[in-house]
Amino acid sequence: MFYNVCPNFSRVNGGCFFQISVLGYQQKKDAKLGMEVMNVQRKKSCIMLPLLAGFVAAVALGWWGYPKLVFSEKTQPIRFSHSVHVSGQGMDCTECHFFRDDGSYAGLPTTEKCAECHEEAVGEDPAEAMFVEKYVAEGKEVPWLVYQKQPDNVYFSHKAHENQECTDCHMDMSDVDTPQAYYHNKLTGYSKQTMKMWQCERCHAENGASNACYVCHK
Amino acid sequence: MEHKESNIKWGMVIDLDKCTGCGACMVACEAENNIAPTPDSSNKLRTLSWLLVYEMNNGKAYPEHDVAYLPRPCMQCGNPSCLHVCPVVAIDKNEEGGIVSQVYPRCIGCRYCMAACPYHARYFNWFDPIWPEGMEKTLTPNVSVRPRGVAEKCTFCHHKFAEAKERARAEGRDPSHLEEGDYIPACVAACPNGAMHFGDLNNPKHKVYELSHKPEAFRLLERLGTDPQVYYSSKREWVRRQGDNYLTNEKTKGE
Amino acid sequence: MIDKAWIPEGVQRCSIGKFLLWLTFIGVFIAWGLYGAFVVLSQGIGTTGLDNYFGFGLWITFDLAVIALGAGAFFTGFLRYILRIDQLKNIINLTVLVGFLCYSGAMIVLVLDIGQPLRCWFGYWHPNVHSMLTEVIFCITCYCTVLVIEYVPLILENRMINKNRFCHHLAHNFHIYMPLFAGIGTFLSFFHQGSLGGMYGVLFGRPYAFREGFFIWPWTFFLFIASAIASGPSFTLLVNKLMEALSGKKLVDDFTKELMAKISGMLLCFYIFWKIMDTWAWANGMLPKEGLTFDQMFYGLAYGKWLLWTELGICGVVPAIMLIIPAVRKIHGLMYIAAFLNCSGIVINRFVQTVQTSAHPVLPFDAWQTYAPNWAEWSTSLMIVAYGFLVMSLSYRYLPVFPKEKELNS
Amino acid sequence: MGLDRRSFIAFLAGGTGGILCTPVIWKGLDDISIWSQNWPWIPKLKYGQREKKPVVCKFGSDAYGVRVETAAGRPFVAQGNPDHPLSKGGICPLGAASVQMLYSPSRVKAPMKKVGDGFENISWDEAGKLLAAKIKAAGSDVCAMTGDETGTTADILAGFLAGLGSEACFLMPSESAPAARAWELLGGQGMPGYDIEHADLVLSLGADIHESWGTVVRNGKAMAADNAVYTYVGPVQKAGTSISAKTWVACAPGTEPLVALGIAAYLINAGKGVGMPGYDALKEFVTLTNPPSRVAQATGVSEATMKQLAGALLRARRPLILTGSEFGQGADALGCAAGLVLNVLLGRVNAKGGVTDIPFTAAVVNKAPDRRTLLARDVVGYVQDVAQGKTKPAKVTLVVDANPAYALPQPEVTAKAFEKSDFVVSFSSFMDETAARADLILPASYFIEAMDDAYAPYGSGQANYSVSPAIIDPVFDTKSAAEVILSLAASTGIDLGVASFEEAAKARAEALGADWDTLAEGTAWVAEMSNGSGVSLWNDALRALSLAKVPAGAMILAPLARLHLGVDGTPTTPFGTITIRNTELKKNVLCVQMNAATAGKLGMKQDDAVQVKSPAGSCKAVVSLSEAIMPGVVAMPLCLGHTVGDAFSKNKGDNVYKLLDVQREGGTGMSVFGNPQVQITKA
Repeated sequence: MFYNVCPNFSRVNGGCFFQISVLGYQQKKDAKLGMEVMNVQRKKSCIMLPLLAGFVAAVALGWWGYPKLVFSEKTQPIRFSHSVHVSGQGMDCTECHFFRDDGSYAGLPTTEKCAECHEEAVGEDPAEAMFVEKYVAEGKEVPWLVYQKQPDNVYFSHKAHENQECTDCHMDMSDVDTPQAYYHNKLTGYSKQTMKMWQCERCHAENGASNACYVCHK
Repeated sequence: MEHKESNIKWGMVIDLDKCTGCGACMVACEAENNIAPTPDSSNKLRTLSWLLVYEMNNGKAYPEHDVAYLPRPCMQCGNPSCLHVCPVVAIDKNEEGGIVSQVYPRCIGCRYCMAACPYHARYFNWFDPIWPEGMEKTLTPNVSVRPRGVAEKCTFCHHKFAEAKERARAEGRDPSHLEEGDYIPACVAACPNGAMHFGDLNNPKHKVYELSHKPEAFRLLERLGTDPQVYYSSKREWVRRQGDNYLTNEKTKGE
Repeated sequence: MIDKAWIPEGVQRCSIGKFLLWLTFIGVFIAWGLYGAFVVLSQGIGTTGLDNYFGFGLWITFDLAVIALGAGAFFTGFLRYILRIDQLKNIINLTVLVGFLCYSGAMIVLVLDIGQPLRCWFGYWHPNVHSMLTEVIFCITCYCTVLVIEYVPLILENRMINKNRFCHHLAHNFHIYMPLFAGIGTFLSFFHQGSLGGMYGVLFGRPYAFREGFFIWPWTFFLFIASAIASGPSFTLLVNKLMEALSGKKLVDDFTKELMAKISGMLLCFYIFWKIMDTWAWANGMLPKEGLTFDQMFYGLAYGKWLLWTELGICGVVPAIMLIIPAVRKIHGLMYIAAFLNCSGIVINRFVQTVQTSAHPVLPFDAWQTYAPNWAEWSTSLMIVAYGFLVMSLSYRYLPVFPKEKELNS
Repeated sequence: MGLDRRSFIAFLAGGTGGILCTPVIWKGLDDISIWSQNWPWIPKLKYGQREKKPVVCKFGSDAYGVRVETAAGRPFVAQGNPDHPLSKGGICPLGAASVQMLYSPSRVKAPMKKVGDGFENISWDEAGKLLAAKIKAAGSDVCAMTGDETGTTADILAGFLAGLGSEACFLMPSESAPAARAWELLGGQGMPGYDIEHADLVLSLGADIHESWGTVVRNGKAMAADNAVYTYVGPVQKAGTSISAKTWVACAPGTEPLVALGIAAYLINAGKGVGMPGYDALKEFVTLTNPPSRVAQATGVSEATMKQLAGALLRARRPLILTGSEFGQGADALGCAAGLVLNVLLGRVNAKGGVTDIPFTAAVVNKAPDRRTLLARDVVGYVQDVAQGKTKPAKVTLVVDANPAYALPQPEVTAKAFEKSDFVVSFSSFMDETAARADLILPASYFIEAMDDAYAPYGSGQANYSVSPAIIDPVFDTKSAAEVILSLAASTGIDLGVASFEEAAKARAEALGADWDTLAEGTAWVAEMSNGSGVSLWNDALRALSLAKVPAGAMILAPLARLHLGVDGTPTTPFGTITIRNTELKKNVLCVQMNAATAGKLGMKQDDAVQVKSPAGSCKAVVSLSEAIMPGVVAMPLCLGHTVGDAFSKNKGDNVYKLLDVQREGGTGMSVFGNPQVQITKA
């Protein structure tokens, strides 16, 4: 149906579409003009449709397909429930995420730290049992997926950002029961949430902090 | 974009009368900054040595002969010849101490900065770095590992500056006013002969201030206008004279 | 011949077999170059002869040289379309072609020369406006696009392609706007030829190259422009001569040739005068101020004074004089010799500016170092030359590059 | 209707337009460059809690304290230890690379047994049984060599051999043996100590305090304090000796100590030493038997210069004379004694900034001979005798923390001696020349992997003791040599009185009156200035000092010790290669340095390929002109030219130990070696 309309539609447009270029040509060959024009127009019959089709296809591919292609969805090795610890046990964030004496930031707790409570499983949650058996017993660290992971060439001092809200950069996990999916960029190895440089720079600029290279690069 | 004004000027003073050329600084630097070792270093034009110890002599025959060793880190010039030429802003001059940066993830490896630096302080990763199997486990967490194709250079161990500031914050001190000794680069710390000193050249309380103001203090190639933040000192006139280019009739600076 | 239909009307071309044989010969060099390129890109620039003292070597010299010699394109275009020296239409296509080859070739080499080709676009995204190299990156890429635009209509002129109405009219319209592109091209080229020189002039840490100058531009900025436009036309002449030799046909009329030679000569006079002035000022002003002497700038055979004297004298003053004397231009043998010397001079200049600058030990306790390119650099550079021959051959065979060829050979 | 060319092109055109309106290209470009910033094949960094752990480094210069920095327990770099008396924050070029050597390509990763020409891995069990069997079979016919001069491991080893009834337990050559002997000759109780920190004039007769003599790192720190003016007497100029505080006196190689005699003469003339024990004999010896004129002939140091030096010593408030070998070993005891005599003459014994008497430690291992006895044993002589058949070869040879097959003079002689021994065992952390020749390799844990200790390394000012805790588990299947020997002793029924190294170290601490806990934390114990009883000016053995005139036209070799190139037990480290100068090694050929005049005499010029021959052996080398070498002398760096090892140390130049010929010292009978005459011919 749409296709039937197409020729007329495109004849008009297709016609003027090439007006400019065709002009110079037509005057020379006035005798065959009509014939030529017809001919020209028939040739141009479906320019717009494929043009449009191509455009739409590409846009769809680019906005929907491409991300699917680049990012792989990963789940945390252990279904760690913040809510159980925070609202359940009433723990304070800093009990696990704390500053060391030298000012460096401990980030995620080590298995040793977790084992302080979870030497044996204390609940019924299979995830905990799995943690105890796979990591505490083995004395291995959990390969947590860090949503905000920065590459080696970035130096970040949590101490220097102490006055910021954690949630300015990190997701608020306090009442998350099942950790969100982690999107891993197959090419760069970055997490989808990894902060880009311009974000750091913007905040630094707004707060009058230096944006010199060596403030953040190493 | 306004910044906290800082008049710190990190600098080194190297006493060439004390340096014995033992090489501890070079090795310490290599270890601290994750520079991959090179099995065959016979071609010095291909090795990466952010800190290079030159051997110099007074050109006289025995017994008037004399030798000196000159450790050459990056001069962290006040007017860096490399800074202006970098096409992609991989280099900047830190306003907080004046350390000249080199950002590996930004560098495109055009090597224009190497052509610009008269001190040969800039190096290029001709190949990907390779550590003997297992030795990569001894990489420091301080300095990112550079891939092939990017330039690099001595950074005055700026990561130690960052750590010092963090420590100061942790101890409730003002990170912009560090004590002397809070921040010392690996080479200076390593030197067994007390030849290398480090501190704030603008701070009269720091040893380097006094040392850099002594008459025997000089800088390399001052006449080019690079305004280095690394000073050398020697009581020997011939050593100071080799610190810059002089016409035969010219007097050595400070004479 | 199976490709008869594609060959321009009324001109003779060698048999397809012979032509293919010629292409295979070229192909050998391209293959070798591609291998070299692969090694360099996959393993690193350590596979070349470059080192800590010579970050710039054959590749950069090659780039600067071809870009200078390719300047014939923009300057002839400038004379033809802006100053309306109509005579030049007989050779303008060739100059465009040469220009296109030189610039595209240079860019291929640059991709190999930078350590991180994947980041080449940083030059646009994170430009350092103070860097002469940024200026170079901008202008060269832009101008290369211009050259493509100038080259495309020539392709569209091909007999078969031109049968297609769309192409026909496109070509036509292109021709109409050509002066505009010529203008843009001229502007861009003036700048990057200059900034290429500026690249060295600004190196205040390198007494061999450093120059004072005007505003932000060191004298080398202007000298490079002058030397480029002086050698460009000469190079076009030589290329034309080469093609005539290879094809055994006369392709451009003598008058045009001599006109090009004359232009080249006049510009060379202008350049060499200032170049000598500059060298004098450098030796007697700049160097002493830095505590250095003229003699200290030269070393052994590799970086000896002979290079300078050859550049200024035999390849500078001599061809300049030869080219401005009409009588000499009339004797084509001499004219070509002069053109050749002219181009050689510029190549020497680009070489010493690039390599000797780094070879000179600025630290008094340091020693001279010497540099020799290795196979990886040679193969890839030769690949570019081969690439030039390839495109040249194809264009000559299938495109109406020389409007006068028909009448000159009838 | 089908899609004709035109509409296809249109489709593509549309597509291109569309793509431009999506992130594909832009994000793609960005991602690709980010990829290039994090290439998967580039090693990633590992983070974690940081700590600085004090240990003792015996890797390069004599044992001194360093701090190993760790992240999440993973060691990554060694730095000087400001709190350690022998480091004071400094570190030597080998120490700075010591942590990385943990993963050196030449580390021995498991016990290995020689099978044919190669090795095969075996279990510790098997190895233990095999060795125990061999030992049992050998009875008392066992010998041992160790380079661990300061540690309790040596006592355990010596005790074990004594238990077997063997006295053939040796320490590798060093400055200590001659010093101990010399000090004994003059009536000293223990070892001479040198309070360099407080001296205001340091006269070094041959002793290279910055590269090989004594506590190198501490020496440097002491000199850095600028308390003393420094004079070096030797054949090779040291850096910066044209400044007032430093002077160089060129002196024929190996004859430096004799200069002490000349100086003594002037000091005596100036009225020094009157009434001191042995005064008359000394006076007679240095003024009549060997007047300064003779000394001048023997050493090439003019009388005027000696007079000048004497004057300087007299003027100085706290002068100190150091005597030693130019490369840290092979020196003669009498020479050392001559140097010590000067200190006595100047009344510097037990004085601030002078020479102290550091007692030997009490034995903490049953049967173990005391250190003086150990030091008195002459490994070089023993090996020579075995090779020449003068001494019966041992059935079993144990080598602990040493590389005699490379680092004893004339390695091929050592090789011959080893061949004569039925079963050679190497307790080496690294595959070296000795390990390669061994029948059994029992890889020793590296210093940060096992507990170790060090008592008063030679050169120390006062007695000191430090313990080096293990800060990580062994990264390979290795064990502490001491522990292996202890269990071996147990299995062969020898009671050494200690069950573990830690016990032995604790006993040592107790004997010294040091607090174990502080020691275990890495804090060194330092004794008060020790007071030895009266030392005399003279011992008749000194009469044997030879003042042979330097034969005219002779070319004498001066071996150069350069820490950055390595030491006897340690080859050039992976991180050390960048420090090798092309005056030491040129295109992997060893450099023989000489001044232009000397070269002219030999008809040589820069970069000539040559063969350097001595009575002992010959080396390939290339001429490197240096005016820092006195005429008639050629200098060559030691510790290159390894034939076993990794890409960083192997086949770099030639081994100068091949040139060192061994002589027996008159008066003491000890082996001396170091400065042979050499012939140099174009190769």
